[in-house]
Amino acid sequence: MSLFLIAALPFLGALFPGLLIRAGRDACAFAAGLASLLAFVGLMTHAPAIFAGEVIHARVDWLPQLGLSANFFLDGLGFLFATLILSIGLLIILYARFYLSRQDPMGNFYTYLLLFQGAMVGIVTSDNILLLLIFWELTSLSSFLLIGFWKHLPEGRQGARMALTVTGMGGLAMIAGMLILGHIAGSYDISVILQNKEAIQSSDLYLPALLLILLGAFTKSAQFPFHFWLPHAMAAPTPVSAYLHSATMVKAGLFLMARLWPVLAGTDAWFYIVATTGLVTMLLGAVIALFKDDLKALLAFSTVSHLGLITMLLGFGTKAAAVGAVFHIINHATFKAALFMTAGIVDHEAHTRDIKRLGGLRHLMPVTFTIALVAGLSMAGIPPFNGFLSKEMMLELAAHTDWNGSHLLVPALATLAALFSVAYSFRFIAHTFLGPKREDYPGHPHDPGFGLWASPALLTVLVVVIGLFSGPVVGPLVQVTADAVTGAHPKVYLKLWHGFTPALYMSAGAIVGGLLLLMLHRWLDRAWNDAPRPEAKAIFEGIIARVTDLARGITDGLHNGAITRYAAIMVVFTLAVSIHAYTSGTLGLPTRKMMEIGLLPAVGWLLLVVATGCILLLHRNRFLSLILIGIVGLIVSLSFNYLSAPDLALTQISVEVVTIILMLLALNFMPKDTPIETPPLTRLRDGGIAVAAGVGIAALAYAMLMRDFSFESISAFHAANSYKGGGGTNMVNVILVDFRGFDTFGEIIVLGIAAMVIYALTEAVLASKVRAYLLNRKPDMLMAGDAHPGLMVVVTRVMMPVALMVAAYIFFRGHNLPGGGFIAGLIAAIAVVMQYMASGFGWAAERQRFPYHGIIGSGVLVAAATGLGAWFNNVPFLTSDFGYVHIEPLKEFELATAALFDLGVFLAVVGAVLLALESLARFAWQPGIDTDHAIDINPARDDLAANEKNEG
Amino acid sequence: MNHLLIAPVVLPALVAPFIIMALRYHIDLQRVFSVASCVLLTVIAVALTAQAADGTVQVYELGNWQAPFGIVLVLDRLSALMVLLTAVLGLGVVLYAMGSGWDERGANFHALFQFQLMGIMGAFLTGDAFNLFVFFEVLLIASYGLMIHGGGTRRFQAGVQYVVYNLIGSSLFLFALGTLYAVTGTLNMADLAVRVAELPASDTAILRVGAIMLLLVFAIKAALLPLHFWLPASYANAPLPVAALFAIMTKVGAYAILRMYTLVFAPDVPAAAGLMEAWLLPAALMTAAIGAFGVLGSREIGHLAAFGAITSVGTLLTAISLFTPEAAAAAIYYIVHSTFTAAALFLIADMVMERQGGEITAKPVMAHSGLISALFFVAAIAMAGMPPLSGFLGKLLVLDAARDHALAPWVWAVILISSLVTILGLARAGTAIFWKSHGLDTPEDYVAEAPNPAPSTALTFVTVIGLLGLLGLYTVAAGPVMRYAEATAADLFDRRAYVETVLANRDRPVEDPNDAHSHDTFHHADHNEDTYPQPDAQSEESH
Amino acid sequence: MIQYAYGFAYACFSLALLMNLWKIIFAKETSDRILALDTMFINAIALIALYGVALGTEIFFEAALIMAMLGFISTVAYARFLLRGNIIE
Amino acid sequence: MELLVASAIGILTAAGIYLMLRRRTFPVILGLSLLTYGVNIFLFATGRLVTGAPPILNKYAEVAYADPLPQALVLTAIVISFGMTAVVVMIALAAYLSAKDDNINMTHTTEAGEDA
Amino acid sequence: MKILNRLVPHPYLTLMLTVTWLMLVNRFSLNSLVFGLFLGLLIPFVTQPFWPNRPKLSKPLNLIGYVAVVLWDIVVANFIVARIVLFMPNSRRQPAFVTVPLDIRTPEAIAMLGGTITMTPGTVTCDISSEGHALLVHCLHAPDPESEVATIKSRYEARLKEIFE
Amino acid sequence: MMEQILDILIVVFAVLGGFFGLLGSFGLLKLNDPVSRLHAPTKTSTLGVGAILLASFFHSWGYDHHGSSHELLILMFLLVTAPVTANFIAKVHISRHTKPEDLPSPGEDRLWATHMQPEENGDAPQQQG
Ligand code: NA
Ligand code: NA
Repeated sequence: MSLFLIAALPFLGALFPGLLIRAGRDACAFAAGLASLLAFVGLMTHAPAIFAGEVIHARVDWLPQLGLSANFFLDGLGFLFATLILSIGLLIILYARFYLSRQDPMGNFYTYLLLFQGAMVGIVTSDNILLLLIFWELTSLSSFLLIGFWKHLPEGRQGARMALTVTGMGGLAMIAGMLILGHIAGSYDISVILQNKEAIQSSDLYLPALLLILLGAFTKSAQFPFHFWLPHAMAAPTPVSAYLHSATMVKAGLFLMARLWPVLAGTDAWFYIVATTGLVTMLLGAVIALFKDDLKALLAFSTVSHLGLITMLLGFGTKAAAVGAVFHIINHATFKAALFMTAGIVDHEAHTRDIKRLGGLRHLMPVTFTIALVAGLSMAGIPPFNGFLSKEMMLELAAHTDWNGSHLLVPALATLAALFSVAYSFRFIAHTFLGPKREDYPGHPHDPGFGLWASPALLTVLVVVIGLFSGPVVGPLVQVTADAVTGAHPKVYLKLWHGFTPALYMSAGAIVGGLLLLMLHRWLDRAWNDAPRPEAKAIFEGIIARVTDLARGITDGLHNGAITRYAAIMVVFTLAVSIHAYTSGTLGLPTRKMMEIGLLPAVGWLLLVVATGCILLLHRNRFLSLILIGIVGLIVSLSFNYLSAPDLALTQISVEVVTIILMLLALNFMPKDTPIETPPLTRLRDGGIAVAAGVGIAALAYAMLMRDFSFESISAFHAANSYKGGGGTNMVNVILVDFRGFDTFGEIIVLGIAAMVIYALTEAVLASKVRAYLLNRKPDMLMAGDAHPGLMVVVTRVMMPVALMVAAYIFFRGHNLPGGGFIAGLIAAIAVVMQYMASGFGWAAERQRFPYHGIIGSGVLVAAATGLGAWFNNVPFLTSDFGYVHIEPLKEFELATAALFDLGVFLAVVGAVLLALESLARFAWQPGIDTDHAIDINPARDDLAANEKNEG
Repeated sequence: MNHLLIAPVVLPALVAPFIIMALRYHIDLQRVFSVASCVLLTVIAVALTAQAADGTVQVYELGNWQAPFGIVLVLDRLSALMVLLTAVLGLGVVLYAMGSGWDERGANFHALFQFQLMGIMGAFLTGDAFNLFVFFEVLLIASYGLMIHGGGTRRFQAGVQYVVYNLIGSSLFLFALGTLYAVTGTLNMADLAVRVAELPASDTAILRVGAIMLLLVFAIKAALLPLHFWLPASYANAPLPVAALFAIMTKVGAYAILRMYTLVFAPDVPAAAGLMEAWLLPAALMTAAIGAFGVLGSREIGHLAAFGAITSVGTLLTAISLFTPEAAAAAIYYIVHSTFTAAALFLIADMVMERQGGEITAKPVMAHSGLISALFFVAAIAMAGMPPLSGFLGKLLVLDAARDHALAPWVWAVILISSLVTILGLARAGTAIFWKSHGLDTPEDYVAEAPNPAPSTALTFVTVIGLLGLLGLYTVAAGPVMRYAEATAADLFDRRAYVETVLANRDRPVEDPNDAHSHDTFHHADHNEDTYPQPDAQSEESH
Repeated sequence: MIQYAYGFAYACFSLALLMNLWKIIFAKETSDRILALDTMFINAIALIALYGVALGTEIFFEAALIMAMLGFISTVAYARFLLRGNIIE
Repeated sequence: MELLVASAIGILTAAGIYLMLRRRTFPVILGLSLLTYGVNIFLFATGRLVTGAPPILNKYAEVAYADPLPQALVLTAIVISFGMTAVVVMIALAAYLSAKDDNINMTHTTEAGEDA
Repeated sequence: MKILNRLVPHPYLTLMLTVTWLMLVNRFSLNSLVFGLFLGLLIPFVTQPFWPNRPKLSKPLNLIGYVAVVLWDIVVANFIVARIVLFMPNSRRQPAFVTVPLDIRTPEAIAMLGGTITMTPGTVTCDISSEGHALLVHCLHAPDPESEVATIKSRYEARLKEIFE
Repeated sequence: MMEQILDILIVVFAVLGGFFGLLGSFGLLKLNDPVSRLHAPTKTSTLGVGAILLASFFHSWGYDHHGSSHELLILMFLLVTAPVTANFIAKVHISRHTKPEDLPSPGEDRLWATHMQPEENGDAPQQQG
């Protein structure tokens, strides 16, 4: 079976349980089991080749640009791990089917489990370290889901997050390490990397790469000081613990160290980091395990200890040690999985895992007891079980290991660890099963059905068989695995009896000491509990809480909702980088002569400056500042006229008026004064920022004004072709409707959108509770009588058609003279607004026949359609055309598509301005206002009414 | 002349006014037209991408005026990709908005939506700097409308801030464009490239100020620290489907930086040398870090998604600010990923928000909790850059591209640690919202329902699943996509093809459309001396 | 001679503008401010007309025309605001 | 003259920025208006300063014209900023009416619970 | 005839608008006239709803005479005001509000009278009474308010009454 | 001869215009009560700008050899709108600074329009609360 398929099968299988859950729990488990089984069978088809020393490859490119390929390979090491993962996985699937209760969402469980299984298979078969990273992180993610499976339990959520955080952190470090490693080796393919030991170990980057990769491996394999997450992961359902935390996930780190052993091991750095970490972890785990009362916690620390053991062996860097490591990986997987399942059974039956509440179960659960006994003795390293064999190897190797000149340190500590190991193993057996039967179990313990104990029983059989017949049973497997790990062919001796070696004495001492410790346990336990010691979980949570608080502090502190500060930061930042940009360039001398200052500009400047200054001083009086803004607008408009920009002057002043009307409409509902809120220092700071920015812009403007263009401006082309190609003499207008008509198209759309937004806002506000407020609102100022004075009404009636005439004039002349659709539109709109102001909203709105939305829409559509019309000539969008028409007796006149485009502009502007103003005016609209009469005081009407009354 | 080039701009520009003109009171028809427009846009975008994929640069001369004198649209690999991205995202968001009923909670949603798309499309396609400003404004003003869609006090307040901040940005844009024009005398990007490259040393000071101000404008859009402050409150208070659409807006800024600072102000151009090397990369890294901290520190799911968007922008800008072809390719790959991811996260946040409100805390179990949590999990993976989704690949690409940079250790450290912090934050939020709820004492059958019953819940799920599915596809197809990205990056750093194609016609003579009169500049004078179009001329009847 | 006359007129209207500004700033009554702004518009029209004459062009005619119309509208708007608060009702 | 224009731009910009840093929406909008004037004059000035030479083609005289392009750009900019101002005024009003408060700064209101 | 009325709601307005157009165009030509007439017809048609009641002019030709009188008075008014502003100390000036009772009734006529008062010597129309039967007029310097009222009534109101009613 | 007359007219109107323009604004400063201040700008400034426009009119007649109707148009605009402006500003003053008893009696009517209360001028009654 293809390696792709083997790696993919669990993932494919993960799809089914979730979908099949409606079909029942058995179908669910069956689907999961089938996927695992198929993958296992597929794996086994490669067994002959593996045992023959072959390596199987499967390659496909994924992201070759990065060197990431979906390359898989299977050698002894991969085969061993894949076998463990898939076979124990099968057992777990079976076990879980009976372990989980009806309330547990089993479909999800199997989905997560298979995702995890797939990720693990992926790790052990990857031939590309980037691909391996992907699977690596996937195990973190899927284990997060598995650990947090019981989401209602706080321990589950915390444990899951802790595991994810720690292993995720390691994974991220490993990303960096792997990228460095691949960079040194010139490839991310493991088979290539493994060929480059010299290059890697001589590189300057070897140590950082090693540290980063080991960080990943250690966190995953729960090595000191990252061991603390593993016990908290025990909040997971027991099948998860049995799978992830004995046989698979925690072994991923070991796998990685083994995988890269040929290129990373053998240096002093490797030895001191890996072996020492392993040694410390082994001892520490064993010690803590002895004092854990929770069965699963005990097993978890035991696992930590055994992982340390294997790590230490890998760290020794010798081939013999590698053999020992491989062997112990197998042994630990068998007995520890069995023990976890046993603990699960006890929990399941007795409804507690607390050793202090257990004991005497031997009588009630003989089968479980048998399994636990065998597996437990193996864990303790008691012959003839498999744990003994590999522990002997470890002790033997430790006995010959020299640590920085000290011959005794490693053997002594290893023996001590073994001693504790014996003690906690015996405690597990004795305090749970031995002793008198108790009356106060929370549940009614008895042996479970076959389904639940089958899996551990099978593993226990393996424990025994491997122990007794290690050579023939696992010898070849250990051999090919060791070959793969070491990249050589080390001698593999697997025997129960080695003779009277130092290891045997150490072992015996450990057993005796262990028994002694167990006897002293009650006394030691009290001492342990009284002794102050750092609580890893508290430290971790403290750090996380600290980081979270920091994050929250930074986030809230920076994003405090004060846009005034955001804006100040923006201005200061802009100023800073602009000064940097300016000072790092060069500025030539002025190339233009300064123009003389006439009376008019001087007066204009003075007006502008004084008005602006007054706005600053008096801005708290909002109405007054609007009047002052009116002055500024007027002066700016006059300046445009003076500086040869009549079109701009027209636009500026018309926009100005509409803006003022708009602001006045809004101000009606707002406070009329601005309070003083900022302290003087803040105002000083703001003033400083503003002055700095103003000086900067003024300097820039001055520098620019005093120098000519560096190249001829493209506007020379516009001047040359405005009449010939654009048919108009007003270059500005021709640019607007022709050369850069697309800008104008966008511009009218902006205006149309603005009106739509305002309309939508009005609707939203008037649909909210604000409406009631508006209806009941008392005017906050004196209301003079006669809202619609007759003089104004009459004048605006006369003015409106005239203003529209002017608009038409401006519109048609725009192409050749100042004007155009935009200004015409504003004037037309103002002509209508005049009616609103003079005769009242209700009166005017009632007489307005065209919906403003429609006017906007038609404007944009007319402009767009004019643009599209060009397509019929097979020329681009907005290509203009013009021609001259002669109709007797009239003189020839021009027809231009640009005028049609300008008509679109005109309509859009009229619609937009009116829609915006009308929307705003609706806020003030009170029901019941008379819409029949424009003029409030009209004696003619009163006379008429009086006459009618008299007649009637 | 390939009119397809302008279709992404014109199509929504026709649909939107049609909707407000004719369909204002017919939400069903609005939806039909809006979706049809988005589908059509997607088809057009696919066709355009296919056309651009071989590396040809196409130019569309609006008004038949050649560059640099008129405005041109330019289709190359990069703009095609961005157009496609926008179209697909737009389709997804409009479907979600319909499914969730958001489009009915205020006036003019679909018209604004189409205009928004038009603005974004135009910004990606235009080859003219001032036209870019215009399209920025189009997309901004449409976004103002969408942001406050549905109303509400907080939304209005955030809306004011959003608008004000961006108005300052627009002012800066004009200062920048003015400065550039004052020095170079041109607005066309390709022409700018030519002129800036030939700029005499005596003019560099002014030009550089313009160039840097322009960069800041784009940085505001892209939400680069310390110009990102507008984003969190705006996105979090906007209707979240709108925020999902806004996911593309930060990319407009990123795109503009990528375009202008490889084409015109590339670091190898003397006039632009040393402009931003000193601070852009650190700022980008800070952005990623602040975003990650924000994810961890968020109290509210909208903020969480918003800060997620910021951190991915940080990563993206980190890649861009390395200014190498490899890094640009990584950035291009990452753009698509981060857009879809941020959008999906916002949509999922909306699902949560609609059902149980925005705070990141345990609430009674909501409807569809399982499915939503699964979607959140996938989106979170993508956002944090965890395998197996494209975020991981994107991050690897960025890290890989940064390897030879002097600040490489910083880049690596910040990106990786930000990832970790993001993971922490997302895990924290996810467990609180989806898991902890199960720990609450609630009646067995209690299910918190959405306050606004949606017209079609299924459609919302289909949309989100579709977006995440696209992410999956994007991950699997990373190889071909990266080939495209690398080719795009190569185009960016070898700007000759772009410049030459755009300016190919600059010396084309101008024809008088009215041949009969073309022998004289002012033909009226031939007929009648005093009807010459001076102040007293007769052409006012040109209608 | 004509130029001197125009120059005189320029100076007068410029001075008038400054007086208007003075009034706007130092007036006690808001109605005076509005009146001064209205006068400013009128003076501005005169200046535009003078400028057009000085340059011998009628290009500024539209500006003067529109200023006449718009000055009126904005004055009414300001005054209406003071009268009723609401300028469209 | 250049000095006058440049300083006017600077003054308008400075005043605009100062007002934009105030805490109420209304002065901020006023500030934006002033800033817009500054921006528009700046953009206009990029064509350099010319008096008495409007960019209207003149058949009868060989005359120089003011640069029409910045004028067209400013026209577009004026129109756009008008639309923007209208929108911001309206949103500010809506915010004020909804919140009865025209402070432009937002303060945090939600304090979500901690996760266990 | 009805159709014509509908199409040309305000013939005087059309005339005025056409003239306005010609003044805007600033040069008479057939094209301008035709186009001006076209707009002069179009605009009243479009804006018809805003001016529902056609003001009736009994003697439109008298309007010309009236305008001439007013224009002359405006010129005179300014010299009077100039004298007061320049040479009369504020302490000696006797400003006063006066009430001008109205005989005219139509809003157009009242508006015209009000406008005339404002533009002519030393008087400004300030307000109208609550039923529209009197105007409040302010005099810049009115030692004899009654004579001011009499002048207004005889010189302007009488003529307007003839024209409009 | 004709040209000289035109020149004289131009000079006279330009000087008159300047004079009245200045006078209008000066009156605004000098006159000491608010309603009197209305007189100066509405009339005098309007005449001032009118004179300038006439100067311009004669200028184009004299130098461009055709009359210009533009100036007349602007003048008409000013003449029509000035009374409305004055009316409004006067109303502002009346409403803010006078009571009915400060003004002469409105004759047969009860009040001056500006002093009318909301109920009296056709507005909807103001709802309380
Ligand atoms: Na044209
Ligand atoms: Na124009």
